[in-house]
Amino acid sequence: MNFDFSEDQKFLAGEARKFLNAQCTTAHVREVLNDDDKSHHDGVWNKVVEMGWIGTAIPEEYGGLGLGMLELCVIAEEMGRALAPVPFASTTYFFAEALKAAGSEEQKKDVLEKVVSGEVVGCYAASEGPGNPEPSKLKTTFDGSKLTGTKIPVTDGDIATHAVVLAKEGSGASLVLVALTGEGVSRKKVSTLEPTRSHAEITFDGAPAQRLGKAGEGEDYHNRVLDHAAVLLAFEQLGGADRCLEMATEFAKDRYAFGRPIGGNQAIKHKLADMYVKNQVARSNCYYGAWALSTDASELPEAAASSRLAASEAYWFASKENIQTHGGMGFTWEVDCHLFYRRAKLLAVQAGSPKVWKEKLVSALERKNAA
Amino acid sequence: MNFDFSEDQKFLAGEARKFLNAQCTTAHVREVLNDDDKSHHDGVWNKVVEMGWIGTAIPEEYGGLGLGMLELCVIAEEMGRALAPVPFASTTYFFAEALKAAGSEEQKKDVLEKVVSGEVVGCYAASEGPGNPEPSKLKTTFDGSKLTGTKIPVTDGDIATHAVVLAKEGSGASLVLVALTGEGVSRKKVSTLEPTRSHAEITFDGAPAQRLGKAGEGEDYHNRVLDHAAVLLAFEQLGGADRCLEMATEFAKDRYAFGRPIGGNQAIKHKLADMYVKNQVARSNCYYGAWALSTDASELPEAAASSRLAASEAYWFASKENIQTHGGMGFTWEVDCHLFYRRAKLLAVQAGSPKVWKEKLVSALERKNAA
Amino acid sequence: MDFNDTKEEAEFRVEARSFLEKHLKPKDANSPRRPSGEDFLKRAKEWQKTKAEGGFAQITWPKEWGGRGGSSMQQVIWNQEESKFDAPTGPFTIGLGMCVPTVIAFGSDEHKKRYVEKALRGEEIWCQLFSEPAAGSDVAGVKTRAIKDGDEWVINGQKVWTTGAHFSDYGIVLTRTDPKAPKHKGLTMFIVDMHQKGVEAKPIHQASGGREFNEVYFTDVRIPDSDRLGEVGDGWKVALVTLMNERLAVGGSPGPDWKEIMEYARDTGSLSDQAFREKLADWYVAAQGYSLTKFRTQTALSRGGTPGPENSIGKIITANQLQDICNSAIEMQDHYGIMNDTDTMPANALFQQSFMWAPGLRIAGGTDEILKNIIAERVLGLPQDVRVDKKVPFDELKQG
Amino acid sequence: MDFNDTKEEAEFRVEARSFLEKHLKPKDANSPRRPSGEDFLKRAKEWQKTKAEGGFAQITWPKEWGGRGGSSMQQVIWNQEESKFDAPTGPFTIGLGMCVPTVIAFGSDEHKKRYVEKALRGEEIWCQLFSEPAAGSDVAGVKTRAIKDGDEWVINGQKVWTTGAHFSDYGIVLTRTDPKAPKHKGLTMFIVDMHQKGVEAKPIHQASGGREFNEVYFTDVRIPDSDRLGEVGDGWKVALVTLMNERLAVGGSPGPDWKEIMEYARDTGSLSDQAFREKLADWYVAAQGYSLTKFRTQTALSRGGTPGPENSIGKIITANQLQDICNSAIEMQDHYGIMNDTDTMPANALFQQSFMWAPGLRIAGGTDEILKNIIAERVLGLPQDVRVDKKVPFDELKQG
Repeated sequence: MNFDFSEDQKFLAGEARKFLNAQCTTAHVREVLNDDDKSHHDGVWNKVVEMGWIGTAIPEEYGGLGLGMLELCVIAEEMGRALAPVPFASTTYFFAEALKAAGSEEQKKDVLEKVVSGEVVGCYAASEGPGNPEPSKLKTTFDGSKLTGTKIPVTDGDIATHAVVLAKEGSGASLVLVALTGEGVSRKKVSTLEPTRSHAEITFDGAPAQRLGKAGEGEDYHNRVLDHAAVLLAFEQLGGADRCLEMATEFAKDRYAFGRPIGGNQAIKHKLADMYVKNQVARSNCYYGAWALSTDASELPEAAASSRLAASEAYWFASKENIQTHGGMGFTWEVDCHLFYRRAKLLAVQAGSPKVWKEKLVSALERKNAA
Repeated sequence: MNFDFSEDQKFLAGEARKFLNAQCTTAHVREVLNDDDKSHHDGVWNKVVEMGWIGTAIPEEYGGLGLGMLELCVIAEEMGRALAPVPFASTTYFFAEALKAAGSEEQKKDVLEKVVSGEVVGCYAASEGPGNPEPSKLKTTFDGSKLTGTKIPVTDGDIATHAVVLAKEGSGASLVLVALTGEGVSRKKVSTLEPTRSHAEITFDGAPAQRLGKAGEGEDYHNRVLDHAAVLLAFEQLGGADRCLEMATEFAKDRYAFGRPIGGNQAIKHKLADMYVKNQVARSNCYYGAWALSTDASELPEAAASSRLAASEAYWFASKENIQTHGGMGFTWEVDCHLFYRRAKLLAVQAGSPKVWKEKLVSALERKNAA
Repeated sequence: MDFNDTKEEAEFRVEARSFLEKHLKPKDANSPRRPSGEDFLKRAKEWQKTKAEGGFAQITWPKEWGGRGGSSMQQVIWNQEESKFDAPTGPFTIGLGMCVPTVIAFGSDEHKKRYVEKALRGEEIWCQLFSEPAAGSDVAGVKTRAIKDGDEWVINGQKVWTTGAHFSDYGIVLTRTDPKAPKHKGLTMFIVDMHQKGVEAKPIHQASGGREFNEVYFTDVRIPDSDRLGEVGDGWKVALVTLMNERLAVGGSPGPDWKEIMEYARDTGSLSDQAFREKLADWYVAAQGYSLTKFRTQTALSRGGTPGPENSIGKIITANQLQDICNSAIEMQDHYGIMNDTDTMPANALFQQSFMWAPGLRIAGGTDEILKNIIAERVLGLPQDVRVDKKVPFDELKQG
Repeated sequence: MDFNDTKEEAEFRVEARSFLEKHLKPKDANSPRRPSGEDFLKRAKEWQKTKAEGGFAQITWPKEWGGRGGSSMQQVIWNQEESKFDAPTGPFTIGLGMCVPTVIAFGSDEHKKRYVEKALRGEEIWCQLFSEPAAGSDVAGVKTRAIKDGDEWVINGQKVWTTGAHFSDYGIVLTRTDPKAPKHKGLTMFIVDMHQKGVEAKPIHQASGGREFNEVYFTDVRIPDSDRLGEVGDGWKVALVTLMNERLAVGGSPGPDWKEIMEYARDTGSLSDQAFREKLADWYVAAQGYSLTKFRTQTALSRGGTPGPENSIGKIITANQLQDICNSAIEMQDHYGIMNDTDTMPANALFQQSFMWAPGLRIAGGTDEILKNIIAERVLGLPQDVRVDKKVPFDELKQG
């Protein structure tokens, strides 16, 4: 038994942090924030592609580094911490994992190498409006070769070259691969609370597309993709939550009121202690999720759910109380607090809201207890 | 508009407090607590009867003082504050209110005068086991003249002379009046978390009984009784919660640690501020409930629910954090904190748990919004 | 205990309502929550003048200053009725609620004659200049310096979070006149003409994206000694009167409440979810607790009481509840909830907009933490925090 | 990152399990949660002896003291396996977990020879005598006085909340030897024979009704100077070592957890309630967070780390969750939930019993508030509370 990352994995995390500290500061994030025309930071993205990180958990035979999910987890934590304004999650946790889970050998060979090289930028399109996109209620349809319907919002939908789409096929659902640059596809950028990550409405009007995996098994693939993405997003959330705790702690030590640092007040001390407790709960659950993911353990459904829930809760609390700790300054555009508050909310709903994951978790516990 | 008790009502509250401070101390409460054979404090009870408080809201024609519900509310607050170990709530808020709501003129004449004089001690029997006693699922039956079934737990069921029982009659439910001292009734004291208020299991085996009001309308009467009792219990809860806040505040000022009063620590200050906020929320909701009760306003269902919910939450928080504020001493038998913790829990479940009242509240809001 | 109007109250309510119906449109779902801009300001001034002429501006103020000489319960009734209409009142809240009452309490007869009625008639707008970059929760930590020069004072420094500074005509400004005195002792309050040379207001870009607040820079601004409010060195005493009035003003939130999320949930099919229903009950109970507490306070005021620190509970409840409601509404919409386009989103993206405002509400007018300290110390009588800054000369205090 | 045993770990687990199966019965729903009494104590001593003889007592301790000289991961595996059996371990938790390690760290060779192996073999039980009526959260505020008299010390005073004092053979006692020194400076630690004249243990009647803890009175108790642990005046340094070990020991709760309330809800039909399901998810996530954090700590220990203040998170989570779970279970049963008869109530009234225990758990071994201070100061490095008692002679400190 050994419940920590290895020295190699920690070294990778350290290198990633150093790289991002230099190449992806909040000044880079603000370049995207302050420019409505920018959907992501292509300078940062090109460097991330160069580092080969997209291929961390993609087998060498498809051009990846073939390291594994644990390595991708430590990179995800750093990307979250840095608020990286790039389509890394969409391409890596969702699109590539969907291909790995459901794609044929040919499809994987065709696409994954281009993903690693940056030629293909992927996104994952499930949502069609308010509420959890339940496969049984989808309106987007796939007839075996063509895709029709509207997906909204799709994270990175405006900059991706390809999408994996959850669509209705016959009486079931299927996962479908579609090029976004070809015919039958129109897309429109949509405005969100988190402008450093772009979102689009994508309309398919008989767009040529190919199925991933078996027809009608889309729900199973979708759930598998979500379980994978949940753990990886949880690491991004954890990275963000920890950065909020650091920011709040630093500020509380430096900011004076009533003749002493505000961090000497128990109101602040205990708030930050609560933050620490939540972040530790998230970290431990995330590690368990990482282990389940890396070993494809039967515990993955509950481990993914609990890491996602713990990390969503930790990031929400840390991001809002980081603003509160900063006081008036925390509510200004110039101070970085709100960047984390925005990102925290996006990551909490992007792969299904906490409500959905609580139900997934309890259902998994029921199945386990009945077994 | 005028959202406070009148000077007369405040005077009554002051007199009640003075009386109870002298006649019903926690030493009296402990006499019942420490003696398994004692179901209530009959010395205190006799004096409460002498004061005529049972008749506060009973019309003069039935021997009461004919004051009104607002006056009964202020007395309830003081009874709750004093943790009075007597069957006042059972007799006054439940039994007498049930008779007032559903009894015939003859029944009221027969019984209420004896209630006021103390000859009749009443209780209200609805629960039949775990969960909310829904009228449609009752197992106790009434055939028009005889009552059969088991009620558990019945607060004050072992000391009451009479009970109002919610029973199944035909396909509906009815409220039924039954003497507990006659044939066909057996009762057994049951152990609870709150030994200063007694509880019994009562088994009816064809006990002679009479219906209150119309057959099959028991559910309506029952809900009306609960709405009335909810507001009155909420005042008892409010009194208890306020006493906890006072105890905790006094202790925090007097107890020294690290060279100064523990109440100088923000951890304690903000805990007690939270308690104050909850108690104020409860008080304001209770006043609204009192107004709705006293005027029989159409808002009574939601006002009763929100006063009960606010007061249950306030008392729960105040009673548990009062122990916490007292530290180790608060966990000893000799310090009074646990008396309030026990009472808080009883009062929170006695007329239906918060879960049940939340649903009642939201249903009432839906009806109102649809109207 | 009576929620119904007395006969006189009912008559006044009818009078108020018919006046309102004559001049304004009822509020509806499309009424803006946080209106601003030139046109709005113009409308607000006109409405204030109309109110004053109708005898409905500052109902409790004496007639000699343009008030009605009415009761505080009439003011409550007016507020209730006015809130049902699309009334442009925002720009006057701080001036009439906090600044002008301070002028009335500490100003000379000349001040009162010069300023009070004009403010009440909407001809002049006031702002409150207390907060500074290093004096937020610690309001008395102001560094803006006032130095006596003959019959004038020369002001230099920076204020922050000043609501409406860019459209205000006058302000009350808290300054440090004696840096050698302990923090609370060396302060003095002045009336300042916001149009004069050396006063510059710059909007603050908020985390929510908006620019409703300002930084205000003072550069060699000269103020005659006659525009001092209270004695030299008594500025903190004067400020406390302003802040006491603030407590009555803050608390409410323009954001969506239990009712709006209930409607939203009904429309989107979430109202049948038991977990949501229980949350809704909690929100309702706390929101009712706050509204009803305001009624209790009004009853106390109508019986001659003063607004006490217990009013601090309002903002603790509403600001946190607003944040919680918005967060829940967003999560209820799942991924879709992150979108914030007002034209296409349900409820005009009200929940998303307010989500970005809520963190500010928890800070403005006293943070949660400061308000809890106020309750603990001033209501419950618990010991003050250990204060290292009480007796030290201000300029020797550690500033971090 | 691997939750599976290595080959060596798996072999050790098999060995441990077969030893346990040979000597104990598996735990079941009827196993008592907080066993006590003479018979239990006898069983506990026997089991401790059996463990020692089998080489499973204090696995990480060197063989010379009766330990196994094993790894901390073996200890974890042993604990996991032992917890599945109805093992009577309670009476030794404090002695072997906190007191004897302190003797090992500060005692003489004679002490170690005399006490360590006997404790490990279950022949002698130890208790920890720190808390006093006026020294709870403020542990260093002890007043129990030790005065030197030749080669002996004379102890007078009162301790409180001493677990197991009435069946303990020895204790470590924190005393004040110099009241003129500041609070933390005038303390000294001793080993005390609990059977000697002048030591009297009286059970405390708890709010829960039970009597598991004790007050201990010292009246002219004489202790030879050779039974001092650490230098005169260094008692606080010694106590900190004991308390650091406490942090690893506290955290778990014998009360019902998410799994038990889930089973209870399933049996009573509440598991379909969405509001309950969401609460259950929250409990599960936090409880997992705590258990998994313990694994992370164990991994750190196995790599040579020391138990740090971050372990304080355990009790904050578990004690509050216990109270919340019990409260929810009671309310789920409605009026019926107030009943607490163990023979007739569902789950043997476990939720009701633990409801009365939970407030104590939030206080024992450090209140929520003290633990949060520890995290804030020692993990996050935030400033200490302003301390008025740091430099003042103890006997001049205000005591209230």
